Amino acid sequence: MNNVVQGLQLMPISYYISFCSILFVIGMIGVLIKRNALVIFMSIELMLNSINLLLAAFSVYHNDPAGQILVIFIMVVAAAEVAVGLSILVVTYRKNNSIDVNLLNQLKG
Amino acid sequence: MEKYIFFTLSGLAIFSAIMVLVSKRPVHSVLYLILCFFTIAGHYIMLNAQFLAVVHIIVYAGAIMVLFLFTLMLLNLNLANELRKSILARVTAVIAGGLLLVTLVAVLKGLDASGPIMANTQIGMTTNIGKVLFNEYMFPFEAASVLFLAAMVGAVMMVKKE
Amino acid sequence: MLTISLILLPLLASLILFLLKDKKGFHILALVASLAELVLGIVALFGFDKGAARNFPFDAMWIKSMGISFSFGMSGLSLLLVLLTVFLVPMIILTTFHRDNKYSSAFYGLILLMQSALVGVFTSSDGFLFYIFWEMALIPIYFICGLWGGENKIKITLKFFIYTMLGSLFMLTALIWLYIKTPAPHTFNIDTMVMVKLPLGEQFWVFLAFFLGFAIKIPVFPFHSWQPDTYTVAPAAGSMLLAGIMLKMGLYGILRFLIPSCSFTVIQFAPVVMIMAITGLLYGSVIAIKQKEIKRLIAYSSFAHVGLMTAALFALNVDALQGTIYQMISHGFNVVALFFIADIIQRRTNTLQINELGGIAKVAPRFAVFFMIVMLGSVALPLTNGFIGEFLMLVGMVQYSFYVAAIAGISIILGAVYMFWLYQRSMYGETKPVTAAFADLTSTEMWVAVPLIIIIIAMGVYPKPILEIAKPTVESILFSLKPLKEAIIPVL
Amino acid sequence: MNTLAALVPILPLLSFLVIGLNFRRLPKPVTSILACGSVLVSFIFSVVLFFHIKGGNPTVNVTLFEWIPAAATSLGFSFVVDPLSSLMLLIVTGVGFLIHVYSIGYMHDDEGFNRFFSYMNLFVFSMLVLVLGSNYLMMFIGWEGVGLCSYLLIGFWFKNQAYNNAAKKAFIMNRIGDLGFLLGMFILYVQFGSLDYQTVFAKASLLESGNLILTIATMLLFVGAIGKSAQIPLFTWLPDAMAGPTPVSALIHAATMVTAGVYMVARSHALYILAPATMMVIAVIGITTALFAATIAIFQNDIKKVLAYSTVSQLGYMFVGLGMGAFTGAMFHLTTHAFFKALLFLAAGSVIHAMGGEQDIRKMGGLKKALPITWLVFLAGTIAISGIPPFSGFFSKDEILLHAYEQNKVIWVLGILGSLMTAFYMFRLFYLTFAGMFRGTDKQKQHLHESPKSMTIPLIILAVLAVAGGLLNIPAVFGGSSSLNTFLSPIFGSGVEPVGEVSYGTEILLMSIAVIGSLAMIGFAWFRFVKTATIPVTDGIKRPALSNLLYHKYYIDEIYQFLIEKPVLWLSDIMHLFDVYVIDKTVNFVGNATVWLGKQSGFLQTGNIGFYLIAMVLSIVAFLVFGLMI
Repeated sequence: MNNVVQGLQLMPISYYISFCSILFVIGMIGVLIKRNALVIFMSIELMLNSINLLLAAFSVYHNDPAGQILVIFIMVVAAAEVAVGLSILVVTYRKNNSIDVNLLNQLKG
Repeated sequence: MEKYIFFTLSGLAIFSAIMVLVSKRPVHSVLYLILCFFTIAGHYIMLNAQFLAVVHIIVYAGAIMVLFLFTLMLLNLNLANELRKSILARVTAVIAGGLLLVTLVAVLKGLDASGPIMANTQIGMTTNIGKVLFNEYMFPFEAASVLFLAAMVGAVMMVKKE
Repeated sequence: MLTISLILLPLLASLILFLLKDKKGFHILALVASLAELVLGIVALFGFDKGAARNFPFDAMWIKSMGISFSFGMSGLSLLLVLLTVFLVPMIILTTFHRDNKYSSAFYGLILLMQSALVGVFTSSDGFLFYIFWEMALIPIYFICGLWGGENKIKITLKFFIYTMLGSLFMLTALIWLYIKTPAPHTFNIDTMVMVKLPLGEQFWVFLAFFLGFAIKIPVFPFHSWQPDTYTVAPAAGSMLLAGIMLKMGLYGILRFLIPSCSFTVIQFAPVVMIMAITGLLYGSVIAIKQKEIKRLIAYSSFAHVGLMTAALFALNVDALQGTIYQMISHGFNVVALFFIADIIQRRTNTLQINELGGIAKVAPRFAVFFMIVMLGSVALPLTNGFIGEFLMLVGMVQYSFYVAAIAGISIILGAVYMFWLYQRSMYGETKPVTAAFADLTSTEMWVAVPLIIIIIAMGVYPKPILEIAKPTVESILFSLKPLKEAIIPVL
Repeated sequence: MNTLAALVPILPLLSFLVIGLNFRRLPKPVTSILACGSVLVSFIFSVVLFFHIKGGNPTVNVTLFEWIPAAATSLGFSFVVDPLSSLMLLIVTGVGFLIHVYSIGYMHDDEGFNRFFSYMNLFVFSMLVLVLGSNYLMMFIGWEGVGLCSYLLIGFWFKNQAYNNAAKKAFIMNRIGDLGFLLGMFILYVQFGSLDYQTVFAKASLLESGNLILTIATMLLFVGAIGKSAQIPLFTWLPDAMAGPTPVSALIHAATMVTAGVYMVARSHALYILAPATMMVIAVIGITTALFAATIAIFQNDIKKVLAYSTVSQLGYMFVGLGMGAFTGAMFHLTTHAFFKALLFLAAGSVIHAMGGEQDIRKMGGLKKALPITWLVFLAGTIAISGIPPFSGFFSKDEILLHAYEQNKVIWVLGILGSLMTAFYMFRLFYLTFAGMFRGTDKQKQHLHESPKSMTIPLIILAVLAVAGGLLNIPAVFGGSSSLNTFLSPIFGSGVEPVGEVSYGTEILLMSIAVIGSLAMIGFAWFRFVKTATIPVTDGIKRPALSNLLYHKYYIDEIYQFLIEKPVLWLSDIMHLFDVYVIDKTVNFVGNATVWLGKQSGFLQTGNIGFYLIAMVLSIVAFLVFGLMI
């Protein structure tokens, strides 16, 4: 599997940029639109992934492994975040029997 | 030839991302998201970042999505009554998204997009990643493990019923 | 070395008093401590030689990197103000010695703490230290007024606190600006800070910041709204401290910082400040005429006197400054005496409304004589301390410009109007039921009244020694102005 | 000789302190001996000083100590005794002593006896300081000290609020005058760098006549004199000052204090000569006050008020003399006036004493039999004041009129008119009180008794002085040596004495006009009040317009009330409201504004998560766009 892409030509970086931006924006719109906490989480995951992809692309592009290392760490953080996020979701569900985000408005100015 | 692969993968990813938002039932959106993750893994492979691709599939598609499904099924959230935000909220969200997209692209366009280099860069390979990970980034790696521990304890504590 | 002990003694005493927690006899301890301080003050007076610019110097490096030194030293002016503080505080403490005295040991602790802060302000020769003592003086008076004050004391004391704090912040900015402008190894030493030659633009802003800080403290016309309320709400001892010594800090600040550092802008803006001060003077006197309540009337009259002092300060000639310094001291004694009288009236008739009083002279002749002499002092009748200050100030202002002095002179008439009106309504006329049982001065009160009378008359008859001490400081302050002054000051 | 000069003012001060400090315990006889004794000793010293000066010795200068070290010079606490001040010394201590003796009897049954004498001694001390002071600052000390004592003594019976108001009014009006005096003093200080008479006069003489600064300074000093000597416009306090006990009115408001203004102008004659404009102003104000007060006096019904207005008018005459440059004439009139006016006041006092406090002349009449001595001395005083020869009033007033005649005919005519009116209202007063039928109540009738010895002796001495006062300065026309002139000449030096120019003939003619006029007026008064025994109308009944106006003193008090007091009080209210509502409110507004601002920004925290997210996204977009912009 080591050089399956032996002869492949790398796409110019601007493609990756636009693609990842689109993905990121879709994720963000998902967060803004959805009222269902679960889907919001998923959109956040999507946003994170688009960032990871772009990072990987830049890392390959600048021939510097740091990018990919960072992706790994982002994945770590994402995993931890999902774990805690879902448990919060479970608790809110238990409290007001729904995971509608609009109900969580007690912290008012 | 690579162009076609890239575009199909991108198209598929965007389609599935949109479907995640549009789909009525949460289960569908989870499945579409998993599909999207696979396309992203494809991209990794294109970039010859093989270690990342594998880890990506295991961590995201495997672990996180399973967690989502698990929560979904456990709390029986798979109910159809789609909670709708007001039209105004959604329109502003889309406009905001669009604006952000435009600005992101405009900002990043300024980069010196030098020409493509040969695909077979080796940095993505597992051995290389491993070497770097355990040399310069030893401390963050250990910190990450502590982070995981904290997250696990947190998750358990939060959900435990007295 | 003496200055340090002058500051530490009351500090120590106040700490002891705080810890005493109302055990028996704390009054006596407070009195003894303030008397000891008085003795120290007198020692300083005799040890003082007019020649040296800085007497009893004490220097110790404090924060080396910032160039802040823990240094003290007394000029003629600061000696006089320290003496004023040292003389007044024992009297203020004595005024609280009466049967129904509800003050706790913390009250006396606060007074002594304030005394040490005030002495600190007058003697510190380091800008940073000056600011610390300046703020330190504010805290005890806040608690004194806040805890033992009259009705809605919290609101008024808070307003006073924030207002003065705002002022001192401006002052701090100016201090820091000067600090930065001092030559390379920046130092907070006042004499070097003041020597800095600021370009005109900067000098204006530094002037504005300093003036705002001091104007709020003194107070000068537009910034006086805190003063009448605070003086009325504060307990007797509180208003004595406030009016007697605290407002001198503002005037001292002007003399010590404002005039030497931004001398050109001071000369340039002297007319503006004079107009403000004189409006305040007339404004305060006119309002005082119709006041219904004694303490508020005294507050406005003190505001008017202070207006005249600030105006004279900006006349920038030897007579005016000598007069202001002298008036600072005599006003200190007069205002403390007036508040003491108001306190006596309040304690005996528990009302301060003037129209409820009447015919006290018949029942308490000794009190009437004491009130008469104090009133004459504050109305500046010749052979009382008020006259010397007023005369010298007006002479100085005439040298600056005749018309300003003429307008300021009107205050003498207005002063006589409201003071005699107050005296007549409270002392003469029919004895009302309220004032029928007005007991004459008790022995403890005599211990305060007699020294005050002696001081008022003595300062009126023989002012030479005090003026001699003040002269070198005045000369040194005006020395730096001499070249600038020829070009600008309009005469007559 | 110096210690003597220093002792003269110190003695009354000492006796003031002794009496003042333990006025509760001192028995009455001790206080009276102490008080009168101190004034008597001062009088003796003054006489000694007088002969010392008369003997041709130079002035006596005493500097007690250096008072205020001002920048230009150091102002000393020093006395000077020269002919002018020694004359005043004699008057103050002499007449003062007599009045002190008189008031022992008068105040005998008043419980504030000790307090009264302590104030009187303080007054004598301040007056002596005023007269003896060798610089304007010393004069100012006396000036204000005298004002304070007049406040204390007018408001002596402080139970009655009306008396207190009168006292306060007197003090404040004096204070207005003092402000003028102070400002004049400042100009002299700034201009000549010192306040000592010698240095100031020496430097002033270098300046040319009519010099602006000098005119302003002299004008301001004259404002001080107006305040103190109750000239227009600051004269309304004197009639109200009659609220004090009668010896007070005699001492302060007839003999000594009110003459301070005249003394001041006489003392600084060197300045006034160089300011002809001020001299004219003094003359004009003097003559108007003289006439103005005389007209009011005609219709007054209170015995002391009539005398008060006559004092104001006689002071007017003195100022006319000063205005005309007849400094010796003015001082001479001052001296004679002190004698007969003190006499008249004390006599009125004994009448009031006899009538049990009644002061309204409409309720008196026919007291000749009951009070023979008072009648006699009152008659002597009235004749003296009306200017009938050989009494003292004639000589002094005539000298002033003579100078007036030479300088300005109009003023002379007005002067004659004034002296006619003086004769009329004085004799009107005399006839109403002593002639005709007794109009008082029966109780008063029994109570009528001649005053005790201690009161009548001073009256007799004063009467003798009033009669013989003229000998002091008999003009050349009667072969007199005008001794006062020669005595005061070292002070007034060349002075302005153009006597020679008017021939003896015209001088005699002028005098005769004045005398005949006065006699005619006396006859008219006799006819009106004795022959037809008309009694002035009681208050209730409507009076003809003119006399009503005059009776109510041209409504001057009401006008002042309206013009000055009301606006000041109104202004005070406005200022107070302004202070409370504008300045206080702005400061509170600043405080509240910050609180309000805090509240407003609260609406951002809606609690709706979606809103937060959008806000975040928009702000990121804004940042990026902003980044692009730069």
